[in-house]
Amino acid sequence: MGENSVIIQLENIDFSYAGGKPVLDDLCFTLEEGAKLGIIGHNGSGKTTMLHIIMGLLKPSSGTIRAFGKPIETKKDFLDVRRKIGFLFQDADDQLFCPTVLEDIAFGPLNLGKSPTEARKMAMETLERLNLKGFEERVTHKLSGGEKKLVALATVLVMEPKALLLDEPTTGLDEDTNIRIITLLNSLDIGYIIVSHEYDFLARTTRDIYSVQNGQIVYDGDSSALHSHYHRHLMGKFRHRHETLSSQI
Amino acid sequence: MGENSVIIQLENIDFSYAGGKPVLDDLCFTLEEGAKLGIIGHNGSGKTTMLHIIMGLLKPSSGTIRAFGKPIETKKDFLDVRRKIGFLFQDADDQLFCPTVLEDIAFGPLNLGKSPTEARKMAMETLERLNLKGFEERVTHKLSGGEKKLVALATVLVMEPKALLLDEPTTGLDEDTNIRIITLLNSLDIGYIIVSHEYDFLARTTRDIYSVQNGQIVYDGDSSALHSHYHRHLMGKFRHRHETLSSQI
Amino acid sequence: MHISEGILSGPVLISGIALAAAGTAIGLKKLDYDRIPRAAILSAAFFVASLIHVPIGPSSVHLILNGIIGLILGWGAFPVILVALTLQAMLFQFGGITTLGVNTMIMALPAVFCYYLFGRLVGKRPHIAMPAAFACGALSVFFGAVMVGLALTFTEENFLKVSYLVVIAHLPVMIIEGIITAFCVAFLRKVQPDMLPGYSKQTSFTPSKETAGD
Amino acid sequence: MLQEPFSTGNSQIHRLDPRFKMVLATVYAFVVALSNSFPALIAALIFSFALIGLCRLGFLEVAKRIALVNGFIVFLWVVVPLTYDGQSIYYLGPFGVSREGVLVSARITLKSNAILLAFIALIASSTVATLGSALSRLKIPAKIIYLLLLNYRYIFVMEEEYRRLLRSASIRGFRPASNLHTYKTYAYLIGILFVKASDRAERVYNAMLCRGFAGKFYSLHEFSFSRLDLIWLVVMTIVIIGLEILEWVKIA
Repeated sequence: MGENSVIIQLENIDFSYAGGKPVLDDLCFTLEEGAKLGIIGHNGSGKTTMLHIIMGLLKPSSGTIRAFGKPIETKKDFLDVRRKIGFLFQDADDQLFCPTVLEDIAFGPLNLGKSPTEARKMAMETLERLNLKGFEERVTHKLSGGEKKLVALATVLVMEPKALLLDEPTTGLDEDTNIRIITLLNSLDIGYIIVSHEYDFLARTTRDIYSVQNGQIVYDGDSSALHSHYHRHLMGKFRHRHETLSSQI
Repeated sequence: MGENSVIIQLENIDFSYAGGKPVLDDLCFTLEEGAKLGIIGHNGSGKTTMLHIIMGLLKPSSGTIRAFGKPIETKKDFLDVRRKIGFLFQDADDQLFCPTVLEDIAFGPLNLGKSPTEARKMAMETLERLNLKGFEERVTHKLSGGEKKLVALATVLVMEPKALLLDEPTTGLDEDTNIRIITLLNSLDIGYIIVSHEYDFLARTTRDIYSVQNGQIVYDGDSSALHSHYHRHLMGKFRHRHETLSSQI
Repeated sequence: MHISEGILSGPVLISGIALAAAGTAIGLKKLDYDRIPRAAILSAAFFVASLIHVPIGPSSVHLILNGIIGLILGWGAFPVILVALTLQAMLFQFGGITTLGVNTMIMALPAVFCYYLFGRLVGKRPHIAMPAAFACGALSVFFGAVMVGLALTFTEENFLKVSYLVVIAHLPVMIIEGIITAFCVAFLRKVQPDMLPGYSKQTSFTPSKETAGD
Repeated sequence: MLQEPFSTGNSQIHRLDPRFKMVLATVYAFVVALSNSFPALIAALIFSFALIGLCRLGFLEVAKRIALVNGFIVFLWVVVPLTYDGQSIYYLGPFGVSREGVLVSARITLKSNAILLAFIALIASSTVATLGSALSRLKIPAKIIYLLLLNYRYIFVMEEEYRRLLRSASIRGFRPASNLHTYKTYAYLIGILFVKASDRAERVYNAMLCRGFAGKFYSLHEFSFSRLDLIWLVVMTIVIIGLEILEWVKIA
């Protein structure tokens, strides 16, 4: 782990919601540049909490967050992190609030200080890249669930992040959108962390899979070794599936 | 299928949202008394639409709805259906609109013409039945997501329905609440239709699983025969899992 | 925008109550039971939106939004604003019991007034709709400030200068409310035009509208 | 963000019948608002402080509310004494500080605070949920009450929705400043909030229909008027008569 290639590093993070039991307990985690990681666990296990802590949306009770080698402490540090790390919310409806798709995608670049013309150009390019050409004047609120998800992804990618955090990106989506997202993620040259309760999806998009157990991150194994992994859990949280990875994409 | 045991019967239902393509197309479906059915499909496939049509919240462009043997046509007919069939909404916040839990649960019985004393008694009994004793004076908006879902279920069960319709009952819930809901559903002696995009959950709560395909309901198979089912779909929509149902509850 | 307890005279308080009661009665008549949930939940959104603090120079102001609530709810603005003010009093102790009538009038009367003035224009072409929405947002705040001034001046003639200051202090808020209302209307026109008044009449002949009368 | 810090407590006042508390608070507020003599207003302020004391509320929270509401009062103190006609008792450069202006400001300060404190003690000591059902027993139109209760219920939901949207904006680098982009962004956030509210209203209405709602609301709550309420009725009657005497004596 070369110092310079580390994007995010969480050191001894503790977190609990007001009045609740600890969600994260002495959690340590590292995302290196270009690494594609999955985190599995059922709802309420603290996966989303971890992502929110990285983005500065939640404040850990103790521990250090480092991004790009520097400790992240002040509000300004987090502003900087947010410019460099893209975050895809679980619910696309939480992420989109402009009347049209174009405005929604141009919102980030405008905040980064781009001119309206530039922002528009970047937005159009991103749409094209995601095969969403022709969507620019569509009313965001009226898109289907799958379309909203893709547009939400576009609002993140347009900011040219150095890494992505994706929170349950496929819940309830139709198979077409699912496959589009998987293809897209596999073609990205930046690293990402995907949090999900769907093993299948993680296996198709990430290399290393972790799980959150008792507030800590545990390495579960290489995603291509899925099968052996499942057996360890047979009677417990996860169930047993046979999958031929190559047949699915 | 004896005539007298049929709770709901949809015959040749067509439906499309204003200006959209057909969501339901000549759909036929029957729920018999005590039957526990699952309907799987991604968001936007028309599952929820079907439930809304049964409850009279949406009007099909053509087709017949029968409940308890009678065709349901007038507003009054639907009032009657709504008294006898409980509907659990996807978002518990939509269903819990009173300031306190007790008021929320008593809302239905009061509408059925019960006196405040009776309604209160029924509400308390339902709370006890769902292991929610002590919740009566809790303020609705302060409940956790899982608690809200259980209270929402209580608001439906207190009306002593003859059947339940459940729309994505587990979305976003933590594992504990999930298990409580599964146990509860399995212990019910009334039938229900569960609409979900989670195969696991349906397999643990229903016997027969259907899917919505091209606006029609297609029988997918007995949920205990999941295995053989999955093989049919291997390269397509669903993936292959081994499950021992008994080990999961 | 509200007046605290203990400032206004008896006659002003009583007139406020009487007028607000009349406005609320009209509003409630137009809201049948089936539309109560809709008005209430829009009112909750209005309540939350009015807590937003918007930066202006080195300071910030919170939004009033009575213009947009007037556009969306028409006479329904009266009960909705009455209820929002009651909640504000209960939760934050802003306003109060004796001033509830006057404060409702201060916000709701301009809302309904601007609804009649601009309601039919916001559904028209953008170069009419946007300025109309701006004027609606700005003027509903301006009229509100004037109402505050009137309530003060009717209480005590010597409050006239205070009243001028109140109106002047609201000028920057007016501009911001105008801008926000204009963009908000632009948003609703694209996303959910049926929430705005006059939208369905969009296709009719626009110039002859005024002569047609009610 | 939205809390009801005064509603938890088990003091005598917390245990009073909420209907009774509301009537008391209203009558008291009007009596004080319409009083003008200093003895009456000072007595009222002392009594209001006593009410707060009996409620045993957190001092800091109460102080915060008082400070917030007194903003306008401070503005009055700055402006009124200088602009009010009357005998000047002091000169600030060319401006005379009027005696009448000072007296008016003092009266307003006393009234405002006396009513506010009583309001906190008598009204804010119940939750909105309780107050709503109490109002329904006070012949307030049912539509108003359901507007109030549903509004209250969904404030929390809408606030949560707003917070999530704002969070998404901030994650995309949004930093509020005094510019058109900021105002446009807030306008869009408010717009989508209204649209979401409208969508949700339809779902909530459907949920009500599914539970047998047929256009009429029923109330579940029963309140009882206890001996404690009776004692307080006597106390408050005496206080209000006392205030009226103080007011009257001055005029005579």
